[in-house]
Amino acid sequence: MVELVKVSKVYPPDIMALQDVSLSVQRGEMIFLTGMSGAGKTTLLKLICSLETSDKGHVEVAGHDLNRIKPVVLQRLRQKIGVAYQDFRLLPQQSVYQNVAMAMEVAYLPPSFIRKRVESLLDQLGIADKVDKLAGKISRGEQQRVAIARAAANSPNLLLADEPTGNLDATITKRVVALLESLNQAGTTLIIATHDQSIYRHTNHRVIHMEQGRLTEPAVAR
Amino acid sequence: MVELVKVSKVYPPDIMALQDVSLSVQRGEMIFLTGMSGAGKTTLLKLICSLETSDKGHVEVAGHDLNRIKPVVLQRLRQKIGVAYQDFRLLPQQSVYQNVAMAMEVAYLPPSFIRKRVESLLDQLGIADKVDKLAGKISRGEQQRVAIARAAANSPNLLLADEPTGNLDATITKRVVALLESLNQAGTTLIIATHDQSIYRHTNHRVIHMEQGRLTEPAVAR
Amino acid sequence: MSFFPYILKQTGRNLRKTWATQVMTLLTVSLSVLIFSFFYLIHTNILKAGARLGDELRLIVYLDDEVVPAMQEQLKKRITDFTEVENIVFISRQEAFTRLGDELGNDQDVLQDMTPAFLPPSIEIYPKKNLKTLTTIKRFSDYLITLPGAQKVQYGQEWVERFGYFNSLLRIVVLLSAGLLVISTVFMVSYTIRLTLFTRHEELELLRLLGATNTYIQGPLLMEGLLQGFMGSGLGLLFLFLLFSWIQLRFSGPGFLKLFDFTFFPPVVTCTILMVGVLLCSLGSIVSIRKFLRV
Amino acid sequence: MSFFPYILKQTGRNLRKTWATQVMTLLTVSLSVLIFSFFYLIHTNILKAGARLGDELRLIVYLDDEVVPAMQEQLKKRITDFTEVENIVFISRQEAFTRLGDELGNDQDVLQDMTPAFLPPSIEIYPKKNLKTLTTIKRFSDYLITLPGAQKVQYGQEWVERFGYFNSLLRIVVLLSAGLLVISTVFMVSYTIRLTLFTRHEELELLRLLGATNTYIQGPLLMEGLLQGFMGSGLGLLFLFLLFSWIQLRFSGPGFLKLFDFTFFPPVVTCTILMVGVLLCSLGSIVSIRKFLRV
Ligand SMILES: Nc1ncnc2c1ncn2[C@@H]1O[C@H](COP(=O)(O)OP(=O)(O)OP(=O)(O)O)[C@@H](O)[C@H]1O
Ligand SMILES: Nc1ncnc2c1ncn2[C@@H]1O[C@H](COP(=O)(O)OP(=O)(O)OP(=O)(O)O)[C@@H](O)[C@H]1O
Ligand SMILES: [Mg+2]
Ligand SMILES: [Mg+2]
Repeated sequence: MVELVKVSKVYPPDIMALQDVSLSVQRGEMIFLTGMSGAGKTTLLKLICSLETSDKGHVEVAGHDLNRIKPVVLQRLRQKIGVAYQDFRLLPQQSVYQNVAMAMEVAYLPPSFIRKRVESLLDQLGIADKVDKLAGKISRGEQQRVAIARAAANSPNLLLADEPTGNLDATITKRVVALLESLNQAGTTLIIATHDQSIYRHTNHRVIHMEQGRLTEPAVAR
Repeated sequence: MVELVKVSKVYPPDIMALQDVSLSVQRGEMIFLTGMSGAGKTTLLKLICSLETSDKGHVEVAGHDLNRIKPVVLQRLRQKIGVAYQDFRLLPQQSVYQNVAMAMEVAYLPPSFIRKRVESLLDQLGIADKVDKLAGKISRGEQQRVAIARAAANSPNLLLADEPTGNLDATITKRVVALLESLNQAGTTLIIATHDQSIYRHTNHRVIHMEQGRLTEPAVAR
Repeated sequence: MSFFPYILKQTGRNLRKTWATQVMTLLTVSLSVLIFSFFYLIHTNILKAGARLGDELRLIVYLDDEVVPAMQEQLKKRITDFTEVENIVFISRQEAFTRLGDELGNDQDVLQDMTPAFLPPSIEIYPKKNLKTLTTIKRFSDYLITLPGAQKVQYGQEWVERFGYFNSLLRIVVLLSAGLLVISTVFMVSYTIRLTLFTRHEELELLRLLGATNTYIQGPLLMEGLLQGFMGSGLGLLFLFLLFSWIQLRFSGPGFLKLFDFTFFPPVVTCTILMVGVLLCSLGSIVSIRKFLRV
Repeated sequence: MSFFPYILKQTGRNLRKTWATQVMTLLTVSLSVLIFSFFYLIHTNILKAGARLGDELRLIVYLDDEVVPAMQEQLKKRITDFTEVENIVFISRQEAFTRLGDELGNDQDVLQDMTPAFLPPSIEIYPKKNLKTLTTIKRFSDYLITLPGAQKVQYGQEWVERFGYFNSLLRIVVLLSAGLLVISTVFMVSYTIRLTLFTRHEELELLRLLGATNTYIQGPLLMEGLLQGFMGSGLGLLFLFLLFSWIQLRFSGPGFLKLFDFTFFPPVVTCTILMVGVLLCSLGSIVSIRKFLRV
């Protein structure tokens, strides 16, 4: 699903965010990305969803070389990559419903289907009662769950979650992990960047550690 | 330092964020505020720094009744309350230095003093190399540390930290806790809202638990 | 679900969400259209008035002697050699005398002892409408004085000159202000649209990240631009019409109407202004949108 | 550290940070000032020109008979009974005859056989400058015809009327457009400032939360408003002056200058416009700032 070969990323003028990163994620895998703050986790995820472009190396997602992808193809591809951004990127002036529904509306899904899907997701994450609130007027942890719901909404083939439980307590963290696991069961490939040891300590999924822009553990299959 | 007596807060139209909360925090105390996402932790902190006003009850900070405080007095008071907001509230277009320095500039402190203080704080938090970067162009965890640095900058009498380690790994979390402890040693009263059990599990400070807008553990002194 | 209802739904939602900015933009557009079309209206009316005034312009060539009919043809030819004219009238001594009598009215008796002989015969020349500028009239007059027997050429120099200068000054004013206003209109509209987009920067960015197609993103914005242009121009023109009606009502003294047959734009021009407004706004949208579409 | 250096530092920093918006605001302000002052300049110059043209206005009363010096005083009194006038000149038959001869120039010989008797004597009246409107002149003329021995009153009715209508139409145009433009200036300036503040909403909010005093927050913004107003107005006036110089250079034919002594504002007016610009911008800032100061 995701192939990175000797990828480097420099933020001008001189910040080496990634150095010779090679990583291969199989379809249907679920991997955890860990590492100190500033190690380059977010940058790696940004490259995969082509929010940033690499300076060196080869990035391939679902068979597409992201350095040479056509805009129209990229748009299609993005519809099938769900991303829960570390800073959420919600629209504070729009309702929770609208925020989640957006991800499906851009794919022209039928409204009735969207309604059902949004409600089911919010219910699983325990914020069904906030469906009509403005996204800017709910607690931070609730916003984080909205971001996760949006990422999962369009049944993506690949889901990138950047620190998905940073503002969540233990109980809700479990619900989020359960949701992600169930998506994985249904075939979604997952890459989760996290500091929260509780969600990856006892996992049997692959855990990758980053340090100063490099992968320190060899990327072994589970 | 902080006195809450039967405080209630309703967000229109019908969200009971706080119900009859009574809490007394002594000068020099350090307390942890825990609870599920949406329990009302942030709302409680917002009342204390008068970002929101209570609908019922009495809120007193450093001897001032916040429902009847004069603007000029409130401005003075706020200069001595440091707040690390859950959503950081950094200015992304300004440098890290500028973001931290702001808290001291509003108190008209001399520039040379400000420079030293900012550098020492950023150093303690491990982001000294980011001092001239724009706050919007650093990693999320680095931003969080900038927010903490700004809250601590003006040597506040009262420091409110809302989920200060949500985007930080274990190592840096320890540095942050160390900083907060040292501030507490120097006499700052601290209220820390957090989900991170690792920072309050083994503490001998007071831990307060919230549930659906109520305090569930009686607020006992340590 | 098909594409079109989405666009409409999205547009409606946007308009509702950002109605304050929308109203602002609308007002800006209509104000700009109002100002521009106001000047344009004045300009067209002045052109018309100028044409009317010019109708009454005539040059009089005073002659030494009566022109015999045979000569008339030759003089006519020499005059039309220089330029086409509307009409040429020969006035004999007798005719001039009668006319003076008519002009004096009750004072006619002062002419009692006179013979027509003391008044010189003349040729009155009514120039074509294209002969309007002062310099051409002057040159024409210089030419006429060279006609055989011409004593003097007269055409109300002072007043014609004055009116001509006045007219051309006014035209400069109108043109300059129209220029200024077109610049400011385009500037303001694109500025406003850019600012509107700027406030919705996050939304557009997010749509891009969610994989929205260009049409999905551009469609509603373009619709908005179209609507803004249409309603803004419409409102502007409506205001102008109200202003126009008010002026007409307020200043339609008989003398005024005589000089100025103050009329509104014909429907074609109205439609053109409307279309240009729509086009400008759409163009402004498109140009500004393009900046956000680097995928 | 003291208060003032902070304000200056902060202002400088803001200007550098948001220079794109600043330039936009500056251009808007200067464009508005330019447009307004342009019309104002035209307006003042037209008023002046009107005054000049009026200088040459005279009413001629044709009389039955020569006025004996004794009568002159009485007639003068009756005329000035109606209104103050600039000057009154009595023209006898002989004078009228001489004048006609002068006017005919080379054609003087046509008068050879004539006696001055056929020309009526007349009184020429040069009205005061305040007697400018058509209606007052008409009423004056109606009064003059009732003078003993008055045959006819003449004042170039047709042209005076035309010029009068033209003049008043022009004045309406200028006034209306000035009105429109003042509205749009105020609207645009306040709109721009509000948008500028809107984009800096977060910063202002944060300063409030950090306990910044009102002066700390308002100071730099006010300074900005002042600077914007000053530089914007200055630029606008500079542009106007360049435009003015261009017009003067381009259209300063002798006839033009004769009619229109096209002059720039005196320094006092320039300063006033500058001050008003500064004031408007500062006011706009203050009003908009107030919204963010609910602590
Ligand atoms: N937009 C940017 N411009 C310049 N430098 C950046 C930008 N974003 C991140 N960086 C820098 O790149 C490095 C890696 O950042 P990244 O966001 O990938 O870290 P991270 O592992 O996600 O950290 P965190 O856990 O704090 O989110 C950091 O040093 C950061 O300061
Ligand atoms: N501005 C607001 N307007 C309306 N409701 C709000 C607003 N802010 C918070 N709420 C609601 O008030 C309740 C308490 O919110 P609060 O932010 O205090 O929770 P919290 O304990 O900080 O949660 P978290 O751990 O997720 O940050 C929640 O139900 C939330 O949806
Ligand atoms: Mg990150
Ligand atoms: Mg909170």
